[in-house]
Amino acid sequence: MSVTRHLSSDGKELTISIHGKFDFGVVHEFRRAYSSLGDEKPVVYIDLRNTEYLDSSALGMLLNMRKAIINQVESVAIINTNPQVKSILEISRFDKLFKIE
Amino acid sequence: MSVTRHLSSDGKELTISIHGKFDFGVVHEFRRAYSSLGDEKPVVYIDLRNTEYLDSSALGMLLNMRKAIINQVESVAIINTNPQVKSILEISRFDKLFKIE
Amino acid sequence: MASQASETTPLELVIFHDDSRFAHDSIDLLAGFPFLIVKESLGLPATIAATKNKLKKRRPTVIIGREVPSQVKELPTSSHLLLITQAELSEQVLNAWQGDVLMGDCSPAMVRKRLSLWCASHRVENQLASFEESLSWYMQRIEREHELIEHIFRNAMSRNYLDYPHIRTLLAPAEKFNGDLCLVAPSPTGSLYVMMADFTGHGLAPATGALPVSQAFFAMSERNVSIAEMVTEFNFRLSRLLPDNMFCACFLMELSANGERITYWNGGMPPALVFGSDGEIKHRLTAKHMALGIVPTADFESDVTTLKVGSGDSIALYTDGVIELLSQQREFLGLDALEDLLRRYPERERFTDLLSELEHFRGEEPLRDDLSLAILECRETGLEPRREESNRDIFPFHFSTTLSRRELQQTDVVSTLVSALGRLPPLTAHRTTIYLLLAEVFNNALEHGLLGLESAIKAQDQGFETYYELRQEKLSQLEDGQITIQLTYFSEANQLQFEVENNGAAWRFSSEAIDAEATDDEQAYGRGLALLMQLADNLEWSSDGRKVRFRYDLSQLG
Amino acid sequence: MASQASETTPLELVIFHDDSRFAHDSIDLLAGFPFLIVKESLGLPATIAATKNKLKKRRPTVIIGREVPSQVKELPTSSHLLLITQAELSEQVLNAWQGDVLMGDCSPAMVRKRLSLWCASHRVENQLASFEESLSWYMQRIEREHELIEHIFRNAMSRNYLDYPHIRTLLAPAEKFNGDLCLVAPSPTGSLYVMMADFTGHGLAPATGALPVSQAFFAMSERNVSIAEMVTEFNFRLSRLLPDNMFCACFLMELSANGERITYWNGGMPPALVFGSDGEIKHRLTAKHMALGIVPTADFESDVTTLKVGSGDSIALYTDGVIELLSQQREFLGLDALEDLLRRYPERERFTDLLSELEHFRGEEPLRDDLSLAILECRETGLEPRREESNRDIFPFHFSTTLSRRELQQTDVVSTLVSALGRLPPLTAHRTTIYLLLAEVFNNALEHGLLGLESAIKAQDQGFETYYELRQEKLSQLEDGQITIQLTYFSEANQLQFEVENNGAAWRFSSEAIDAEATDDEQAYGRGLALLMQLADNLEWSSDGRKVRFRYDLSQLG
Repeated sequence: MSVTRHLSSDGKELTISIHGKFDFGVVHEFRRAYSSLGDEKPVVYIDLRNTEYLDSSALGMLLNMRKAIINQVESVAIINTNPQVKSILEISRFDKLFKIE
Repeated sequence: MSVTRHLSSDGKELTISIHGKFDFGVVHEFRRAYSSLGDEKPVVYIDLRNTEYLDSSALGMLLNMRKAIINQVESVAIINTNPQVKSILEISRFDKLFKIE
Repeated sequence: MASQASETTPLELVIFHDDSRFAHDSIDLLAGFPFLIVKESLGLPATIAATKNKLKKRRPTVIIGREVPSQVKELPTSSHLLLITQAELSEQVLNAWQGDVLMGDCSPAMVRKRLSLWCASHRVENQLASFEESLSWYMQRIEREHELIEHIFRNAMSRNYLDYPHIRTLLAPAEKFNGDLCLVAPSPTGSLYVMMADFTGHGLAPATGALPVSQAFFAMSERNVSIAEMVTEFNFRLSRLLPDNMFCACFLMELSANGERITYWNGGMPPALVFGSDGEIKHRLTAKHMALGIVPTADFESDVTTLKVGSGDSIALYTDGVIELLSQQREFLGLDALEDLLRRYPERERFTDLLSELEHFRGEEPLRDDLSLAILECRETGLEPRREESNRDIFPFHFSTTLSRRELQQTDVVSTLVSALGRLPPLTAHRTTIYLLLAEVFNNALEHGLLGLESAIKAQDQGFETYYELRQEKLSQLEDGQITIQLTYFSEANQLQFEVENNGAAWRFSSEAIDAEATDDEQAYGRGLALLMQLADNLEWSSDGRKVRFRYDLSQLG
Repeated sequence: MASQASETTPLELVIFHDDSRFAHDSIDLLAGFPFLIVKESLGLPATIAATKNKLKKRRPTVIIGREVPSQVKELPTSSHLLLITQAELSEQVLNAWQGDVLMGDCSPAMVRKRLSLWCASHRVENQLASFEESLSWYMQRIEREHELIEHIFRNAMSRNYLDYPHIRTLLAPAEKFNGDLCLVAPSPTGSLYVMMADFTGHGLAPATGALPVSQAFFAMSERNVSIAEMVTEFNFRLSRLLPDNMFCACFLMELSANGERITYWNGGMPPALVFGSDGEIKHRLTAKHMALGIVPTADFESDVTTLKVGSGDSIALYTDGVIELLSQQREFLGLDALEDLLRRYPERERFTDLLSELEHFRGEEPLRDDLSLAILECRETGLEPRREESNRDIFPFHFSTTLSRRELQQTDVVSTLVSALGRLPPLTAHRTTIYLLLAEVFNNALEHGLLGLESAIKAQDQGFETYYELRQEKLSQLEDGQITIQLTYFSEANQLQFEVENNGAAWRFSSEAIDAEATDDEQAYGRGLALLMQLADNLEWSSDGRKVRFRYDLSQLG
């Protein structure tokens, strides 16, 4: 249960949350979380409020996700990042590809 | 407040509790805790339920206490020891001088 | 009448009489009625005082005299007294006498009639008295209950952040205490939680529910828990706590720190209204869920909705009580009228006008239901994200570990290390970054040095998964090889030095390759090295790429 | 009567009449009374059905006719009907007619009298009806409350360890729910907590108090919190929660794991009774404190009493309800009788006999108060002390730190190190011992090596204090010097190696001295070295006593 997904009932928002460690250990779970998007071109939120640790494979998985879904979604935002995670994402220039909050 | 003392209202039991670390840092507090014993020859309980760490100065302080008060009290017991503390006290042969629970 | 009398026990009478023939005949008559029992039959006392003393409160008493006994004029008011006399009663006596009367010249049927009516009224009065007693007991009890409930609510609310500068509230309980709950709390990341809830039932259910819910709300806000988890927890607590017929309608939302996003869950509450600075109603956030406390956890739907809001937008949260506000003409306010009010007074400064309009609408009509309204401005919250305190206790250290096959296979090395050493004072505030850096070089050493994996695999379709499956497989087959990790903290420089070495295959470090990877913003792998180059100082590879060493400056913000 | 009438609004009458001269005269008469208002005056309906339709429930109605209208016999029973007629009423009519009657031949004074009595009885009935309504509202409310309270108690009790094999309980609530609270929980060290509490007031106060108190009880039991701290916390919670006039009498105790010692706090409860296996009452543990929820935290007295108990002893805890149990002869059971029962049935197997006696004493008399009795045997609890799980994850490591003046002065070195490294898997279960060992050699290095202190000081009167004051002083004046600590874990051997070195004065290690010290059981200093020699393997000093190295075997029980 380290990756959870909620697609809103109108199909317009998909929220994916990662708990604890975000690394290759959740590679399948994470991919499954965005495997069905519905037909509504949802906004996708990656909620990192409960992510304490992440490594570069997490960055890779985020990019893979973006590549895989970018044409089927409205946008992708990474939300609820703690200050350290936020600065890591910015150093990785993820702010060019994702909206980061 | 790392050493607390309770003398029962009938003066027959004195309970001294040490919270956290039991070492020379509480030497004054500990001595104060047994400085007045009343006239009732109380049983003295040293309650170590909240003592996570102790060092050999704690052992010294216990012996000093015993020497100082043994004639004015009924007995001295060391109570609520966790398994590690208990084995330390036993290795130090404190079980010959104190009742240890 | 006989059948009526048999339903109740006969009335016990005390009789005072003047010992006349008329009196004895009357007594005989009374004794003959099945609904009466003559309990005592006494002579008339000589004085008023004596008569008064013998009269007991609410004891049915009959006074019989051929003439009207002189006492009756001054006897106390009581409908429990009946006067039977043969004499004509003067107007004066009739006005003065507070009890019932029965004239001696009545027919036996009429006597029976009068007596049975008198008995009935006597019974009603007794019942009234006992009801009065019960009622006052219940009312005292309810009063005590109110006190208790007030206490509880006061406690539950003590941490409430209603002083948040960008929220305006009207919280008007219908009774002494409130069945509504309006809670506000900041999160550690700078977002804001707002909850508007409405418990069914009177004082007790809200009171017992409010305590655990508000405690959970404030505790979870501090831990930055998601809206979905919060409502799930509330529902769990309330399902256990509240009987089946009680529940709690709830609107729970989080406003992101930048003020641009609302995440909400609405269970059984009227639609929250998002409106622009011009008063335009932009969204009606209607309930998609049942109220809290009804659905068992297994069936509970915690899914939330997220909404972009514009700068200048506001959101109005409110309970039923607002739109069901009654006017003096006994008309409901209604949703349309509320929207109209928001359209007319969208500005922060006009909130008081809006309240006056509600006040005016209600007129003198009392509040039927608790009424709560909160208007939150959707703007940057201005709440400082909480940073972990950076403890600059000086503590130089060197840590090294050499991990062999078994350890590499069985232990989650990076987590274990970071969660232990992360407690040493200089590192606490940098745990996340230290984890990232250590994971990067450790995984490099393991995957490339010992397991001989090629990053290029990741570039294939499904490459990530393939890569990590391969990693798993190769790791379990690893025969030998070791990785040495050394972490050294230099307190003067406030730098943490990482040194990771493996005894596996050589690895060619090419800074051009890294540059190339790093400039391709969308390449999914190789980002770790790029990050390393940006975060690390003095990065150097040696031993044919088997050993890497760099420093990380802890003076930068955690 | 006039004054009475002015106190209440006049009664509005509806009149049905036969349009006779008598009727009109009567109406005029009625209209003249200030306590009556003729609201409607209607002709007599032609049929019974029509009459019935026009009669409204509880509306005072007068029927006037020169003759008795044929309808009256079949009109519904109602004391709200008054018949005024000039005709003689037959016995048959009088028996059938359920309302009041007024004969046409009465004097005006008598008419006034009858009418005012009729009005009064009408008012009483109306009041009765409205009281009845209120009562049923309150009763429904109370019933809902009961449901809620039951729920809450069921939740509060769900973790209760009433199945503990050496306790027998009788928990008999007087009403559907219980104002008593009997809680049992094991502690992690194998001792047992028992709480017997009795809330004042009815359902609500216990219910709202029971939830937080029982939650705190179970949570604190798990953390092995002392009785004194527990009651302080309970009192804090209840003081905030309960209004001033409500409180909670409480007996809280802990039975030590070996079953030989009871620690208790009694606030406002009847004396708990310690009795031997022969039934002899050995101790009466009377209340020394006020009940919980009364005294503010600052004035709260948390002092507990400790008591030695013998093997075979038992302790009886109970609430007021037991000794205030009423017999059918309406006599209290009393403390003496309870003691007598314990004397007669001290054995575990006779508990049911004891209960039968109580049952027999009470007979058919209903319970007036909740009644709770628990008898706990004072014997080894048999509860396993919880050991920290010894995690044998393999994790070889080497940690070293070199501490100079500033670090030595500012940091609590040993605590900081042990709390960080103590989280590495192999060390977790051994934190306390590791602390002791490291503290010993670190303090040796600091005090003897760098600060030049002599242990002999400790042997003086007040030597300990002097020594540590000196230590403090010298440490703050330290100009240079450093201590290096190295901790190395060897996973194969499961041993932790300590190595501590200082660059200060030489120190002569004399094993004879240590032996001498160690054999003097009562010497207050030097014990550390003796302990070290017993716990450590391969203990060796080098560099003129400036360096010590030893290993500690983690395979022994933590």
